[in-house]
Amino acid sequence: MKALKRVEIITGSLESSKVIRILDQNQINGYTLIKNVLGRGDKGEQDGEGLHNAFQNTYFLVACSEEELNKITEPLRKLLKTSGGVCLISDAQWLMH
Amino acid sequence: MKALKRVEIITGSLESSKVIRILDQNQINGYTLIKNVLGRGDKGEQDGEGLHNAFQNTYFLVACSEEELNKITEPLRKLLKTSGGVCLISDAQWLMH
Amino acid sequence: MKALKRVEIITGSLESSKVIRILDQNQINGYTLIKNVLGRGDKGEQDGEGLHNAFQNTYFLVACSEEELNKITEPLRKLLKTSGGVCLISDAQWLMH
Amino acid sequence: MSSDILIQNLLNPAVLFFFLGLLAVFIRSDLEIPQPIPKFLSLYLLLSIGVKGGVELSHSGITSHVMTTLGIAVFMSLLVPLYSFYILKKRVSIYDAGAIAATYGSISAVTFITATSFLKDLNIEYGGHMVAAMALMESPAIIVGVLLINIYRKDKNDEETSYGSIIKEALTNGSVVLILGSLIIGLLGGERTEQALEPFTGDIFKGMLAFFLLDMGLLAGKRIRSLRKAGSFLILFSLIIPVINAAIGIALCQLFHINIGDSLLLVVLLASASYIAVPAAIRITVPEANPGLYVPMSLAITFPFNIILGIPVYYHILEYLNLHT
Amino acid sequence: MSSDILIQNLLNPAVLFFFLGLLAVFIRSDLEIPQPIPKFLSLYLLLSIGVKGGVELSHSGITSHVMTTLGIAVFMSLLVPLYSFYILKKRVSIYDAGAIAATYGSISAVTFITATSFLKDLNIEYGGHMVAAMALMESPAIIVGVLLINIYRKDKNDEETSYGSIIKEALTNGSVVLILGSLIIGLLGGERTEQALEPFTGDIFKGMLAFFLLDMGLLAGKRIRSLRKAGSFLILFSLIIPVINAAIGIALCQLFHINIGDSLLLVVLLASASYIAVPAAIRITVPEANPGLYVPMSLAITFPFNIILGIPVYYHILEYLNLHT
Amino acid sequence: MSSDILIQNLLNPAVLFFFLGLLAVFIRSDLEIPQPIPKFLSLYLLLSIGVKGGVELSHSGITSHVMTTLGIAVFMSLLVPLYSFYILKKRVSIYDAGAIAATYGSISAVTFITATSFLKDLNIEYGGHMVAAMALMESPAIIVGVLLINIYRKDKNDEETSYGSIIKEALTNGSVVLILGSLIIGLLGGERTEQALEPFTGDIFKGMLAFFLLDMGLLAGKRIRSLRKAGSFLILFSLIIPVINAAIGIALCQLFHINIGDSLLLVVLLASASYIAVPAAIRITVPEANPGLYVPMSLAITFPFNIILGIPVYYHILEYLNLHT
Ligand SMILES: Nc1ncnc2c1ncn2[C@@H]1O[C@H](COP(=O)(O)O)[C@@H](O)[C@H]1O
Ligand SMILES: Nc1ncnc2c1ncn2[C@@H]1O[C@H](COP(=O)(O)O)[C@@H](O)[C@H]1O
Ligand SMILES: Nc1ncnc2c1ncn2[C@@H]1O[C@H](COP(=O)(O)O)[C@@H](O)[C@H]1O
Ligand code: NA
Ligand code: NA
Ligand code: NA
Repeated sequence: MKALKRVEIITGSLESSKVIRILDQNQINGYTLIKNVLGRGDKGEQDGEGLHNAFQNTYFLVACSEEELNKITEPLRKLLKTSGGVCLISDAQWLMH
Repeated sequence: MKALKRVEIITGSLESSKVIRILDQNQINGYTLIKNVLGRGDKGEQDGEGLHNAFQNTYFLVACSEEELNKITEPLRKLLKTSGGVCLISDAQWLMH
Repeated sequence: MKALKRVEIITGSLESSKVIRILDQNQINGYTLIKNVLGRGDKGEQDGEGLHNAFQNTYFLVACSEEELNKITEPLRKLLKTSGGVCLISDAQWLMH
Repeated sequence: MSSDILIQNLLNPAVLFFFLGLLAVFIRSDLEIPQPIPKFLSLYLLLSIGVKGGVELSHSGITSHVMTTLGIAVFMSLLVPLYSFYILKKRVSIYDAGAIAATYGSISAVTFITATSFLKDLNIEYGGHMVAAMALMESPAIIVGVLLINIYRKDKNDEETSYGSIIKEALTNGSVVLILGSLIIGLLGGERTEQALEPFTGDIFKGMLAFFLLDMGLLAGKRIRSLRKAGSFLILFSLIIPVINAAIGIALCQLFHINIGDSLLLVVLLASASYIAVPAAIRITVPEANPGLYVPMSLAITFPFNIILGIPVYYHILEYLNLHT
Repeated sequence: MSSDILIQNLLNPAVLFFFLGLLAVFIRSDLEIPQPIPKFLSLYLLLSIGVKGGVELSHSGITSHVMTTLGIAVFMSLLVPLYSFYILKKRVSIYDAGAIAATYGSISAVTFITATSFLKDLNIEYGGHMVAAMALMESPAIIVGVLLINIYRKDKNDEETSYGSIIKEALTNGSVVLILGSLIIGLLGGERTEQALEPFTGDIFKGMLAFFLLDMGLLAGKRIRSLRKAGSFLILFSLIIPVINAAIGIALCQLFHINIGDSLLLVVLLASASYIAVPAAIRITVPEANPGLYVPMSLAITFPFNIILGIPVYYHILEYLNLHT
Repeated sequence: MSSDILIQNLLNPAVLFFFLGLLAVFIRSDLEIPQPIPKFLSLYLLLSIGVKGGVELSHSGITSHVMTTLGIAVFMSLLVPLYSFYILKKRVSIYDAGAIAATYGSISAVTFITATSFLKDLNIEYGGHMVAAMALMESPAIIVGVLLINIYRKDKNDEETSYGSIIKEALTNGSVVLILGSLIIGLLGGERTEQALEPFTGDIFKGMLAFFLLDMGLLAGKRIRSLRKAGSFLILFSLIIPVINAAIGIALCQLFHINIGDSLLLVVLLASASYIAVPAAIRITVPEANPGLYVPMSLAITFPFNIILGIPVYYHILEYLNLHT
């Protein structure tokens, strides 16, 4: 087992490529994402209705080391500030294989 | 960063509006939800088969303060008791923006 | 509330039945799963494109006791080693009902 | 002649695609029709059958024959769950008895639609009001089932089951709304609507039905596995109760001189069991009932039984009676 | 005659299915058409209307009449957001004013398609280039809206809004690409393409449209609830601005002697408001604007207004003017 | 004449929609056909082609000509991966060599279907057994590929690869089951099935194919980006091996006097490469192979090459040979 950070990012579907770009730029190779995620926040309801994914979120799960996390917090903060969304950070163990 | 509670609720799709009602009644504005979630529990398998979403779950993720959590635990407990489902609570940091 | 382990497993969709088999063999009855999950890891990108679910992941969330976890770590490790995927373990409280 | 019709029904592409679905599950193929495609196909079938029924009804008008048929339909959808419940109560829990009773009192739209397609192959007409009969039979049994459970349960709930909400639920059920809505649209538009929509609701209908039955076969195949838990009493019940319901239906149709097309459809509605509306409603209102029983019973036994054997056999009996009476 | 056409339009199955969708929401039915089925239906409609337009255009060729019509279309899609913005600016924030202006300057493909189906019922021809007009009118208003916001906003952004990226976004918008692409495919293939694709893009078209409008009704019904927040000024705006735009459109069509089929479609494009392309673009470029305003305005008021009342009324006026001038 | 056929093929709406998809990716449009719509379209195409083949076969019967053709098909699907493997082994890893060999030994159903549509445009008949040939060619190459890898790999696995499970997997593959199942349904039902399903499986077929090829264009466009990693050897391989396979196919067809319709389809099957069944099977059985190589090779090079150039060129050569021998 290895201790690491479990980073969850929820942001509008249209911004999801920007999250990936931040990960790429910081050489974070591993991540998981779920599309068609709904929710509600400061910017109102994302109810998935309509014919465009503008009203849907994407959920990201990134398991990374604390150093990696430190590299992405600032760019993520900036992104979330302009485009909305949230980022939660918690601790986890990685089952080595 | 701000410490808060990360609440996960998994319940039948047909009960999802009840979860939202509990959040609303307690002025918890932010939440995320994922539809078409499958699983197995005491009430058997939710395999998503068939033509009705009665056999699917909805997954909720709510990041809230400890006080907010305290307000919803009782109503949630009551809901889960009658309709089934689970609720997990863990700690997380909120990336302020 | 009851303290327990929150196990997350992300693996290729085609391997998801193997994860369920491991849970079954260890009498772990409760789990949640999300299909059509995308991501990137050592085995490259799972972008969900194409006409087969070979390029998609499945996400599992299993809340179980520490003893239950101990029973499945070895088989999970073996599975992830051959088929790829990740397993994250964290702590959580179970809202009793 | 009976065996002719039986074989012809077996060679119906829709029935064959159902078998293909079953087969795919048995050989553990990874063939699947991912959601929401089956849902799309089923919405299409309901919409199409509704519009066709409405257009038909705009030709025939609402006669006393129509009212009689609708009356029998609703009456039977109240009666069937009643006697089913008392048969079941001796062997299974009150909750399961009520849930299964509701399942068999309600109807299967796909069985009905397969029967309309069977009639079309034989060039036999049926009245548009039969579609209304189907919609009207969807919900009453749910209310009867829940009512019976509440009468017999020991631990009367603190919070009384709200019948208002069950009735509301039953009436605003998506498929009921779609069928009745499409029926009224067909009724209002008449010939003009028929012409406009025929290529969509008519021409490609059989193909869409065949495609959908492929999915039904896959679904039924998966549910067969969970039948082990049901036990032989419930398996027998799922085979015999449709026959009993059909027999009563045939008798009533003879009594009221209903024509053969409408008779077959009414009998099929009685013999069929719900696996969409009822499970959805019961899962909320009676969470104590085990969906591992009532879903596979209707989907993996009664449904295949009706579309493979039931429809041609009921038809043959009706034809025989019509010739000899 | 006007009321005749109005009633005939109301009995159009597509319009009736729209009402059914609305009704289902009001009685709180659980009827739903799950994603991505609506998306599939809308791609189908765009592809079909594109191919038809292209085939039509391959017959008529690109005449000066075509160029005039396209010119009016683009001109109006720049003008409408301009005056809309100045009307709105007095009552709502700069951001909402720009977003709503863009919404009404752009177009609704479904309204356009419903109008083509209305014309077909009356056996009135329209030019294939009208499909191109629709595609050309989708994006300019977005650029005008964002431009106006940037001129009037106080807190000039650090990072200047990149117009390049907005224009690129507008031109590579999925529905614009699909409509124009299908149009060119129809144009290149001509008669041969028509024959090959007609059963798909033509015969089942009305049925697919009716099915899609059922979903639009469900969607509009859900959005009506959020109209409370909009306030009476914006609700009135959503009813009056289409009429104003239509009136200007009618005048221009008379001035340039455009035939009645093309006129109706142009007027409908002007009167209609976007609820797909614009919300998507504005949500990224102007996150400050409230989608709780511009989406329900176009979807829950202007869209139903146009398909129920607007189309037959605009048509009646055009017909009256054609007879009396 | 060759260039005539080439141009006619390029103006085929299905091919043009493929280009539209490619174009949309290149201009970075957000056009997308969301899952599971492409999956629905592909199931529809397989079902339709299967039923048509079966009906056709019910007319022609299973002659010695049929058996010869099926024999060549299966023989070649064992031979192609063999020589492909030895060509590839010199340049890429054993795993990638085996995976790519399996890819090219197997077939692409969409390429086959596009070729049947090409033949239909020329009013040239083909035998229903060619659909069976397609189904039979889907899996053998996978088994050969895995076998070759296991012979040459150094680190012999602890747990021997279970050939039983690979063969089972290959035979119960969803698309094989659907094609063969539909074929048998068509064969059993004959004329009657054709009539019932024709509007669905026949009339709208070309439109559904065009729609599906739009998605294939989007998919191929996205995969082209990852071709950089493949290197020029593999890119050349993806262009040359289809031509070699086609040449062998043409020779065999001449040798066995197979008619031009069946010949073209057989040649196209040989020249085409799998991007559904093989990647799915290989991803589990040979996780060491890089899907970033074998998927884009077949999808982004060989597939477009065949539908744009291959089909008309193979046809022209066959026609030329038929005239001059
Ligand atoms: N407190 C919260 N807990 C969980 N998810 C949240 C929370 N707040 C916002 N979200 C998610 O983040 C998305 C964007 O948030 P916002 O930018 O605040 O509108 C919402 O649509 C939700 O899906
Ligand atoms: N131990 C568990 N871990 C994760 N998810 C669970 C667990 N138990 C139940 N669930 C989820 O909660 C749903 C309802 O649970 P139940 O009411 O116990 O049937 C199941 O279908 C699962 O999706
Ligand atoms: N560091 C990570 N954080 C989150 N998810 C990951 C990570 N690494 C891999 N994954 C997920 O696990 C899947 C399989 O990983 P792999 O076997 O490494 O390719 C990927 O497609 C991702 O969805
Ligand atoms: Na019944
Ligand atoms: Na407009
Ligand atoms: Na091949």
